[in-house]
Amino acid sequence: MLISLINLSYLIGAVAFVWGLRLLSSPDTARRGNILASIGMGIAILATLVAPISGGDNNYLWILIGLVVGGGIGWVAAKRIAMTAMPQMVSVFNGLGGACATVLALAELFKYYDGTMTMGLGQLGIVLFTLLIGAVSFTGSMLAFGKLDGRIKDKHVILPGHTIINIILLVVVLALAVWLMIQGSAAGTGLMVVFLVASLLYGFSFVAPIGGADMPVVISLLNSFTGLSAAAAGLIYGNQIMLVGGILVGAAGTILTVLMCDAMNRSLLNVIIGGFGSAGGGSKGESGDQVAKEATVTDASIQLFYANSVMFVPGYGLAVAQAQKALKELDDLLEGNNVDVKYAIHPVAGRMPGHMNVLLAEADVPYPKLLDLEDANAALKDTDTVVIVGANDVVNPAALDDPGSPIYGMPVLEVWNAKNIIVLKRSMSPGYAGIQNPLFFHEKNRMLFGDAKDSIQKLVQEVKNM
Amino acid sequence: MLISLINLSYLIGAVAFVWGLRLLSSPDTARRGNILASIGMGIAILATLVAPISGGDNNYLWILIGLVVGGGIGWVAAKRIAMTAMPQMVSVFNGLGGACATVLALAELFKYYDGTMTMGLGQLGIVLFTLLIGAVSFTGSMLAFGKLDGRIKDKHVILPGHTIINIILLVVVLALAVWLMIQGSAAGTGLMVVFLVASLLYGFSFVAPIGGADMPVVISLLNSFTGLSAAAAGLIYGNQIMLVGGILVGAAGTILTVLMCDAMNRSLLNVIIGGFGSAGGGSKGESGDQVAKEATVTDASIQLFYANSVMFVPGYGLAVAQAQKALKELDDLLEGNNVDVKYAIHPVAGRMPGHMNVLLAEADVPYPKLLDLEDANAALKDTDTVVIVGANDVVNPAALDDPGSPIYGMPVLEVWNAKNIIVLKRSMSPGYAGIQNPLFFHEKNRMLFGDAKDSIQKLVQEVKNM
Amino acid sequence: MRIGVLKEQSDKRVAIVPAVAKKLADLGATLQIESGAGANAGYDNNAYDGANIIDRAAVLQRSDVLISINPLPEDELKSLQKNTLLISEFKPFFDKDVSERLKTQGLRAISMDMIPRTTLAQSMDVLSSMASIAGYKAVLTAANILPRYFPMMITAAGSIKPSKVLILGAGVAGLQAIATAKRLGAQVEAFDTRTAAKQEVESLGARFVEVAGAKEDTGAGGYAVEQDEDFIKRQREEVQKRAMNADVIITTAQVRGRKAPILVPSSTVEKMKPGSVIVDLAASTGGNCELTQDRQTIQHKGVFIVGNSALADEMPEDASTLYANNLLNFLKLIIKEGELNLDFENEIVQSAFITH
Amino acid sequence: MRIGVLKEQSDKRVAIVPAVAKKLADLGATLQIESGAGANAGYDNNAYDGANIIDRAAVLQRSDVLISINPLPEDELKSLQKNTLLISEFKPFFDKDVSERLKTQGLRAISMDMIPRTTLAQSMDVLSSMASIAGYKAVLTAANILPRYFPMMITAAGSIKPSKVLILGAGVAGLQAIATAKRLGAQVEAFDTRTAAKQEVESLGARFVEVAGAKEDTGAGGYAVEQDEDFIKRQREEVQKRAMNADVIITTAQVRGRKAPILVPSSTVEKMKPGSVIVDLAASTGGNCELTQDRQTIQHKGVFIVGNSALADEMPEDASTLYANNLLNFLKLIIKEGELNLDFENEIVQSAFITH
Amino acid sequence: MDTVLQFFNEQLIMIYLLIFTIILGFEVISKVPTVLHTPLMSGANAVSGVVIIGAILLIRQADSGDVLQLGLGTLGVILGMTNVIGGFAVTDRMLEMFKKKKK
Amino acid sequence: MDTVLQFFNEQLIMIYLLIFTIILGFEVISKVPTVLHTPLMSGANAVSGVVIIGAILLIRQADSGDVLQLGLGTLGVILGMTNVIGGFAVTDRMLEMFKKKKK
Ligand SMILES: NC(=O)c1ccc[n+]([C@@H]2O[C@H](COP(=O)([O-])OP(=O)(O)OC[C@H]3O[C@@H](n4cnc5c(N)ncnc54)[C@H](OP(=O)(O)O)[C@@H]3O)[C@@H](O)[C@H]2O)c1
Ligand SMILES: NC(=O)c1ccc[n+]([C@@H]2O[C@H](COP(=O)([O-])OP(=O)(O)OC[C@H]3O[C@@H](n4cnc5c(N)ncnc54)[C@H](OP(=O)(O)O)[C@@H]3O)[C@@H](O)[C@H]2O)c1
Ligand SMILES: NC(=O)c1ccc[n+]([C@@H]2O[C@H](COP(=O)([O-])OP(=O)(O)OC[C@H]3O[C@@H](n4cnc5c(N)ncnc54)[C@H](O)[C@@H]3O)[C@@H](O)[C@H]2O)c1
Ligand SMILES: NC(=O)c1ccc[n+]([C@@H]2O[C@H](COP(=O)([O-])OP(=O)(O)OC[C@H]3O[C@@H](n4cnc5c(N)ncnc54)[C@H](O)[C@@H]3O)[C@@H](O)[C@H]2O)c1
Repeated sequence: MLISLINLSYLIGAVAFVWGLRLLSSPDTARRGNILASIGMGIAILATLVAPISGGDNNYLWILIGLVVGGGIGWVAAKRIAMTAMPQMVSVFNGLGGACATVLALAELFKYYDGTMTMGLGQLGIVLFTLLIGAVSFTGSMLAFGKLDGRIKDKHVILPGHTIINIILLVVVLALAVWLMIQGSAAGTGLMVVFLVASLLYGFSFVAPIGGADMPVVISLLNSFTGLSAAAAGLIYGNQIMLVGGILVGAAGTILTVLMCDAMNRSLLNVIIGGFGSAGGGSKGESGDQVAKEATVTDASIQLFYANSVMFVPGYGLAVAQAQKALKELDDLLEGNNVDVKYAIHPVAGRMPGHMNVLLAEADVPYPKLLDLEDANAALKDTDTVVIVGANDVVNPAALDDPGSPIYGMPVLEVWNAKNIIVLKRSMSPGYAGIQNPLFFHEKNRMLFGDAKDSIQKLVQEVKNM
Repeated sequence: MLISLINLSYLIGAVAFVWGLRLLSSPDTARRGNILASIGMGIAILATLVAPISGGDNNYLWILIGLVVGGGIGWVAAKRIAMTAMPQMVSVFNGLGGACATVLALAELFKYYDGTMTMGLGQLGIVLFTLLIGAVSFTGSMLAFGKLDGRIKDKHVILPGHTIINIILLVVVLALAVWLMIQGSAAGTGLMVVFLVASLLYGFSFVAPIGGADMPVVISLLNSFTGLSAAAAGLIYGNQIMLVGGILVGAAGTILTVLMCDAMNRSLLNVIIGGFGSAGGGSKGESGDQVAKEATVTDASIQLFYANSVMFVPGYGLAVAQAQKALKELDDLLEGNNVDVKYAIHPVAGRMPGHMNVLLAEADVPYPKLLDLEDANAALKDTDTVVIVGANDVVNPAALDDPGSPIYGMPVLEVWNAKNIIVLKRSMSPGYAGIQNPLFFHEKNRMLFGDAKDSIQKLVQEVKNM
Repeated sequence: MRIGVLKEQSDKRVAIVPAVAKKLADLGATLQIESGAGANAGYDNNAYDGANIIDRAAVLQRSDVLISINPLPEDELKSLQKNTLLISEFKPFFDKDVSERLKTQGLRAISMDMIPRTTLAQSMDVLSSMASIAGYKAVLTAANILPRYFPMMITAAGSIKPSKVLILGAGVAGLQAIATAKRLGAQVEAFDTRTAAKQEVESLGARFVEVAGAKEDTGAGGYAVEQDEDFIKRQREEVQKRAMNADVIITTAQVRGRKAPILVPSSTVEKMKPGSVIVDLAASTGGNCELTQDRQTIQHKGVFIVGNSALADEMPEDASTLYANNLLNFLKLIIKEGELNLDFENEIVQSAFITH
Repeated sequence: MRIGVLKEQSDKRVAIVPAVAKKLADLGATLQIESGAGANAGYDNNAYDGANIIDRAAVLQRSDVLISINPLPEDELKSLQKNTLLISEFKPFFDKDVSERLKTQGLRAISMDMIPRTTLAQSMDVLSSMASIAGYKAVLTAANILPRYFPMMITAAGSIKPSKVLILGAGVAGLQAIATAKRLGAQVEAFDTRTAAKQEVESLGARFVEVAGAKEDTGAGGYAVEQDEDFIKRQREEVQKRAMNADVIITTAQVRGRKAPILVPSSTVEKMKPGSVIVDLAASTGGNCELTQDRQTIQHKGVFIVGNSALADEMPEDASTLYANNLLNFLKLIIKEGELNLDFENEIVQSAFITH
Repeated sequence: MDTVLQFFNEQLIMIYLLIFTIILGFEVISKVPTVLHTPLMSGANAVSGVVIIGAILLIRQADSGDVLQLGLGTLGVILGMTNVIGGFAVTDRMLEMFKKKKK
Repeated sequence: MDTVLQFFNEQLIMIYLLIFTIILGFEVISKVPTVLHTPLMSGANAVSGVVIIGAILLIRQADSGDVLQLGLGTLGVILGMTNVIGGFAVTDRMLEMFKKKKK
C-alpha cells in the first residue's frame, strides 16, 4: 500500500517534471511550469522521506540539518542575487548538484572499498561514471561562474595548446576509470582519490579555454551533465524519479545547448574548442581600449517589451537601411502591448532638413508621436528604453561635456537620461562629423550590431514570440 | 538472440512511429515523416512474421493472401482516388482498421466461448473494450465517408431527439459489456453477437447527427478510437509495438481533434452534439437559393503559396479596410517564395480615378507590378490564383454576359480565366452599382469572409508557417 | 461621316488628341481638325497625321459632327449646316434654355456633362476625369501659393508644423485633393454631406469632420441633395472652427443645377491666418466661399482666394488625353460602321442628347 | 546695442520675424525694424511689438548692427556710421572685392553664406535652410507647370504613366527635391558627383544614376570639387540619355566660387518632350542648363526652363522664420550681455567675418 | 483494491511508458500548422493500422485446421493491410504538394 | 554479449521508457523562444537537483554510527538542497518579468 503510494508519488513527480519543462518553454506559462516542477520535486522528496526502507537507521536529524542548511543557503542566495548576476548563480547551483552526485558516488565507493558492500562490474562502472560526470560538472560550473562574474579572466586560465592538454587529461581520466574497474575492490581509496582529483581537474580544464561570452552555452551543457549524473545515481539507488528526472534534464539540456549555439550562429564544437578563437578576432564592439557591450536581440526585445515607454531616435542609418516601415511595425507591435512609443527627432538627423520627417511620414507615423529636441529631452527622463536607430552625432554626449570636441556646444538628444539605451548600427564607425561617440561605452548602453532593418525585423520577430 | 532482434525491431518501429509523427507536423519534413513511419511499420510487420512463436502452425499462406489482397486494395484505392476525395478515403481506411481490431476481439471471444481458451476478468474486459471501440470506429467511419462523399445527406440519418437516442444506446452497450463480464464464459456467442451489433449501431448513431462540414473532426476522433482499439489489442497479445503505436495514435488523434475544433473556433462537445446546430444558422455565403463556397484561411494560403503566379485585384474594399500595407507584406512574402505577384487595376476600381494607384503607391508597390485592364486580362489566362481584395463591380461577369445587367457592356477584369479565385470581402452585399455578382457563385471561386486587412494578415501568418 | 474638331477659344485643352483621332478614323470617320487646335496642349498640326487640318470656318461648315469642349459662341452657330450634331459641355442645368436655342437653329446637341454618373458610363464621364485633375491641381496651386511648408519639418533652424488642409465636398475632385494633400505631408480633414463620404474619405486615410443630421441622398443618382437651413448653419459653425486653424481650404461642393452652397463666409475667411489659401473649385457656379471671384485669384485680409474652377485647363496635355478618351468611348456608342447610329433606348445616349 | 532690421528690396522674406525679435530683446539688444519689413512675409508692424518701428533712413543711421538678407545697395552704405556691423549674404566668392569695398567704407561685415557647413554650425546655416525650401518649391513649381500628372493613374479615361523626374546635384536642395517628387508619386532618379551622394539618394528611396570615374571630394569641406573634361563629357551623355525620357529635370549642381557646371546643354533640351520642365536652381551662378535665363521662365521648343534660383522667396513665411532662427543662433554666439563679443578664435565667427 | 495496487507496482515502468507515450503524442502534435491537419490525421490513421500485427499473430498462433480463426485472421490482415498501405500511400499523395520550393 | 542481450530483453520496457524520455526531453524543448533559454536552463538545473533523493536515501540507509556515510550524505543533502531550492527560486525570479501584460 505505502509502496504504491510512494511509486505513485514518484510517477506524479516525474510527470510534473516533464510537464513543468514543457510549460517552461512558452513565455505565457513559464512561471507556472517552474512552480509545477518544484511541486513535483517536493512530492518526490517527501515520498523519499517516508518510503519504507530495508535496513538503515533513517537518521532523520542529519537529513533535517541538510535540508535546512541547503534550503536556507539556496533561498537566500537566490533572493539576494542581482538580476544581472543570475546566470552566474545558476552556474553555482548546477555545480553543487554535480558535487552532490559525486559525493553519493564517493559514499558508495567507500562502502565498496572498506568491504561493507559488494558491487557488480556494471554497477561499479555506473558509480565511477557518476563520480566523473558529477565532478566535471562541479569544477566546470565553478569556473564558468568565475568567468561570468568577471573574477577570472580568460587569460588567467588558458594555457598554450590547451586542447591537447584537455585531450591528455581526458585520456588519463578514462584510463584511471578502466584501471579502477579492472582492479575492482582491490583498488582502494587512494586510487579513488586520484581519480576524483583527475576528474575535478578535467572539469576545470575543459571549461578554461572557452570564451567568457560562451559561458551560458557551457552552463547549459554542464547542466545536462549534472542531469546525467543524477540519472546514473538513480541507477545506483534503483530510483525511477532520479532516473527519469536526470535523463530528462540530460536530453533537454543537450538540445537547449544546441539551440543556444544556433541562436549564436555557431556549432557546439566551435564553442567548445573556441579557446583559440576567443582570444583573436577582436569583437565588433572594441575600439581603442574601450569595449562597448553588445546586446543580443533577445535582451533588446525584452527591454522593449517590458518597458512602459520607448523612445526611438532615428538617424541617417535609418534612411540608409530604409528601415522606416519595419520600425513602424515594431512601434505598432509595442503599442499593442501597452508600451508608449515616441520618436525623438534631432534637428540635424539625416542628411537634409526634415529627412526623418519624410521617412516617418512615408511609414505613416502620426505626427503627434514625433518630438523635437526640446520635448524629447524633457521626455527622455521618464523613458524606459531608448532605441537609437542609425543615429550617431545627434546623440553624442561629447557635444555637452567635451570642450575639445568639434561639435562641442551643439544641443543633442540626452538619451543617457533614460533607463536603458540600445544602439542599432553596423559597426563602431563614426557618423558624418567623423568623431568617436562616448555614448557607445556608456554603462547604460548596449550595441546591437547589424543593418538597422535587419535588426528591427529580428526584434519584431522576437517581440511577437513573447 | 532472435527474440532480442525482434524486440529491437519493435523498439525501432515504435521510435519510427514517434519520430514520423513528429516530422509529419512540419511542412518541411512531413513527407519524410510519413515515409519514416511506414518504414517503422514495415520493420514491425517483418519482425512479427519471423518472431519465434510458441504453439500454432504459422499458416504463412493465409497471411500472404491477406497481405497481398489488403495491400493491393489499399494501394489501388489510394492511387486512384481524386485529390478532393482524400478525406473520405482516409475515413474508409480508418474504419477498416477499427474493423480489424473488432475481428481480433471476436477471434479471442470465439476461443473463449468454445472453451479452447480461458481469460481473466481483466483480459475479458480488454477484449470487450477492443470489440466495442473497433466497431464504433468502423461504422462511424463508414458513415462519415458516406456523408463526406455526399452519398448520405444529414437529413437521411438524423432522427428527432437524436442525442437522447445516443445516450440510451451507449447505456445499452455498456450494460451489455458489464453483463458479459459478469457471465464470463457462460455468456456464449449469442450474447456476443448482440453486443457486436449494438456496438456497430452505436458507432453509426454516434456520427449520424454530426453535420457534414464537421466530418474531418469526426474522422480524427474516430482515428484516435482506432488507435485505442489497436492498443487494447496490443494488451491482448502482449505486444509492445501495438500498444505503443496504438496509444500514440490515440493521444495524437485526440489532440489533433481538439486542434481541428480550435481552428474552426468550436469546442469538441459542440461538434459532437452539433446535430441541432448544423441545420440552422444559415451561412454567410448564402444568397437567394445559390450558395457561394467558403474558403478557409488555410485553403487560401495554400493556393497562394503553391501558385506560380498570383494576381491581386484591389477594389474599394481595400481602401476601406486600409489593407494596402498588409497586402504589400503578403506580396513580399510570396515573392520571397518564387511566386510571381502582379496587381490588376481596373480603371474604375475605388471611388475616384487613380484611387488604387494612390493606395498602392503609399504601400510602395513598384509601378511595373501594376497592370491595367488590357494587360491584366491578357495575364489572367496564365494566372494560378486571383485574389480579389474588396472589389466587386469591376469583376462582375454580368457586364459581359447578361444584357439585362445595368453594367452590361462595361469591360471588366476576367478573373474567371485564372485557375483559382479567392474573394476577400465581409459579406455577400453588392458593391457601388448595387447589383449581385455571379462571380461569387462561380465554381472556381471561394469566398474568404471578413475585413480585408484582417483576412490578409491571417494569410500572412499562415503563409509564414509554410 | 465628317467629324470636326475645333480649337478652344480660352482653354489650353483640345477635345481630340492625335491618338484618339487615329482611333476615330478606324471607326470610319473623317477627321477635320482646326489648324492649331492642339497647340496649347502640346500637339502641333503634324501630330494629327491622317486628319485634315483646315481653318475654323471650313471645319464649321463641313462637319456632320462638331466637337469642342466649350460650346461654340452663339454667333458661329448660324454658319452651321442644319442638323449638325454638336458635342460640347453645354451645362443645360445652368444655361437652362440652351436646348431650345439650339433647336430653333435646327441643330442637334449632345452635352458631355449630362452623361449619367453610373458605373457603366464612367469611361465617358468627362466630369469625373476633369474633376480628378482639378482636385490634384487645386492642391498643387495651394501649395505653391501658401507661404508655408505642407509637410512637417524638424530642422536645425526650427520645427515647422505640418499644414492643415480642409477639403469641403468629397466628390471626385475632393477625394483626389485629399490624396494629393496627404501625399505632400499635410494633415487633411474633409467634409461632405453624403453619408457614403465618410467611408470614402477614411479610405484615403484622412479624417472626416462630422456634423450630425445631414439629409440622405439616396435616389439622387449620386448627386448631393440640398440641405436645410439649420443644418447648413451648424455646418458653417463647424467649418468656421476648422477654418480658423486651416492653412488651406479646398472647396468642391456643388449641387446640380443650383448655385453652390456657401460654406466659407467672409467672416470665416477673416479669421484665417494671413497667407492661408482657399481654392474654390465651385467658383463657376457661384463658389463655396462668399468672397470667391470666378476665374480670379484675390487676396482678402492676407488670405488668398483662388476662384479657378477650370484647373484641368492648367494640365492641358493629360487633360486633353483623358477628355479625348472619354469622347472616344462615347462616340463608339453612337457610331456604327462610320455612320451615326443613335439608340435612344440607351440610357446614356438618351441622357446626353439635349436637343434632337 | 541697437540692431536694425531692414526691409528687403526685391524679396518677400524678412531677416528677423517677430518671435525671434523678442528673443533678441531678451539677449539685451534694442530692435529697430524698418516699417513694413515683414509685410510680405505675413508679419505686419504690429506683430513686432516691443521693437521700434521706424523708417529706413532712421534704421540705417541709428543701428550698431544692421541685418538684411540681401546686401544693401552701395549708395546706402555711405549713410552708415563708421564701424557698423552689417549682416547679410555678401557672397564673397562671387563678389570677390566686397570685403575690400566695405573695409574702405570703414564698415564691418558678416556674411551668413560663409558660415562653415559643419555639424556644429548647422543651426546657423542659412544656405541649408534656404536650399531645403528651394528643393521643395522646385518640385511644386515643376508640377504646377508640367501639363501632365506626376503620379500614375489608371482611370476609366485611360492610364497615365508616372512622370520621370531627374535631379542633378543631390545636395540639400536636391535631396529635398527628391523627397518631394517621390511624395507626389513620380519616378525619381538623381545624380551627383560626390561619392556619398549615392547612399544619400538611395536613403530617400530614389535611384542613383551612376557615371564611373568621379573625382573624390574628401577635404573640400563637403563642397564638390570640379571634375575633369572627359568625365563631364560622359556625364553629359548619360544625362542626355535620361533627359530625353524625363518629364522634369531639377538641377542644383553648384561649385563654390565658380560658374555652375553646364549639365543640360541646348541639344539635350531640344530632345525633350514638349511640355517638359527644367527647374534650374543654379541659375544665379550661371545655371546648369545652357539655356537658363536667371530669374526668368522661358520656353524653348516647348520645354519650360525655370531660371529662378531664389525659390525660397516664394515661401516667405516659413523661409523668414527659418532664416531668423539661423540668425538668432548665430547672434547668440556673438552677443554677450547685450553687447557684441567677437571671439575670433571661434571657427564659425572667423569664417563668417569677411571684413573687420 | 489490492490486486489493482499490486498490478500498479508490478507494471510501474509500463505505466510510466504509457503516460510518457501519451504526453509524447500530445507534444508531437500540439504545434502542427492547420495546413497539416489532414495529412497528419491520415498519417496517424496509417499508424493505427499497426493492429495488423495482432491479426498476423492470430493466424500464426492458430491451428492450420481452425478455419474460423484462420478466416477471421485473414480478414483482419486484409482489413489491417488495407489501412496500412492505403493510409501511407494516400498520406504521401497529400504531401506531394508540399514538395515545392522553400523559403 | 549474451548478458547484454539478456539485459536488453529484461529491461525492454525500461529501455522504451529511457528512449521515450529522451525524445520527450528533446521535444519539449525544441521550440523554445530564445527569450526563455536562460530561465529554461535554470529550471532544468533545478530539476537536476533531484539527485538529492539519492543523498536522502544514503542517510536513511546508513547506520546511525557510520559518521563517514552520514557526513557524506548530509553534505550531499546540503549540496542538492541548495541546488533545488536555489534553482527554483532563481528561476522564479527570472520569470517574474514575464508576468506583465500579454497581447
Ligand atoms: N540634417 C541635415 O540637414 C544634414 C545635412 C548634412 C549633414 N548632416 C550631418 O549628418 C549628421 C546626422 O546625424 P545622424 O546621427 O543622423 O547620422 P550620423 O551621425 O551620420 O550617423 C549615422 C550612423 O548610422 C549608421 N548606419 C549607416 N547605415 C546603417 C544601416 N544600414 N543600418 C544601421 N546603421 C547604419 C552609421 O554607423 P555604421 O556605419 O556603424 O552602421 C552611422 O554612424 C550630423 O552630423 C549632421 O550635421 C545633416
Ligand atoms: N473609380 C471611380 O472614379 C469611381 C467613382 C465613383 C464610383 N465608382 C464605382 O465604384 C465601383 C468600384 O468597384 P470596386 O470593385 O472597386 O468596388 P465595389 O464594387 O464598390 O465593391 C467594393 C466591395 O468591397 C467590399 N468591402 C468594403 N469594405 C470592405 C472591407 N473592410 N474589407 C473587405 N471588403 C470590403 C464590399 O463588400 P462587403 O460589404 O461584403 O465587404 C464591396 O462589395 C464601381 O461601380 C465604380 O463605377 C468609381
Ligand atoms: N458611378 C461612377 O462610376 C461615378 C463616377 C463619378 C462620380 N460618381 C459619383 O457621383 C457623385 C458626384 O460626384 P462629383 O464629384 O461630380 O460631385 P459634385 O461635383 O457634384 O459635388 C462634389 C461634392 O460636394 C458635395 N456637397 C454638395 N453639397 C455640399 C455641402 N453643402 N457641404 C458639403 N459637401 C457638399 C457632394 O456630396 C459631392 O460629394 C459622387 O457620389 C460620385 O461618387 C460616380
Ligand atoms: N554638416 C552639416 O550639417 C551640413 C549642412 C548642410 C550641408 N552640408 C553638406 O554640404 C555639402 C554641400 O551642400 P549644398 O547643398 O550646399 O551643395 P551645393 O549647393 O554647393 O551643391 C549642390 C550639389 O551639387 C553637386 N554637384 C557639384 N558639381 C556637380 C556636377 N558637375 N554634377 C553633379 N552634381 C554636382 C554637389 O556635389 C552638391 O551635392 C553637402 O555635402 C552637404 O551634405 C553639411
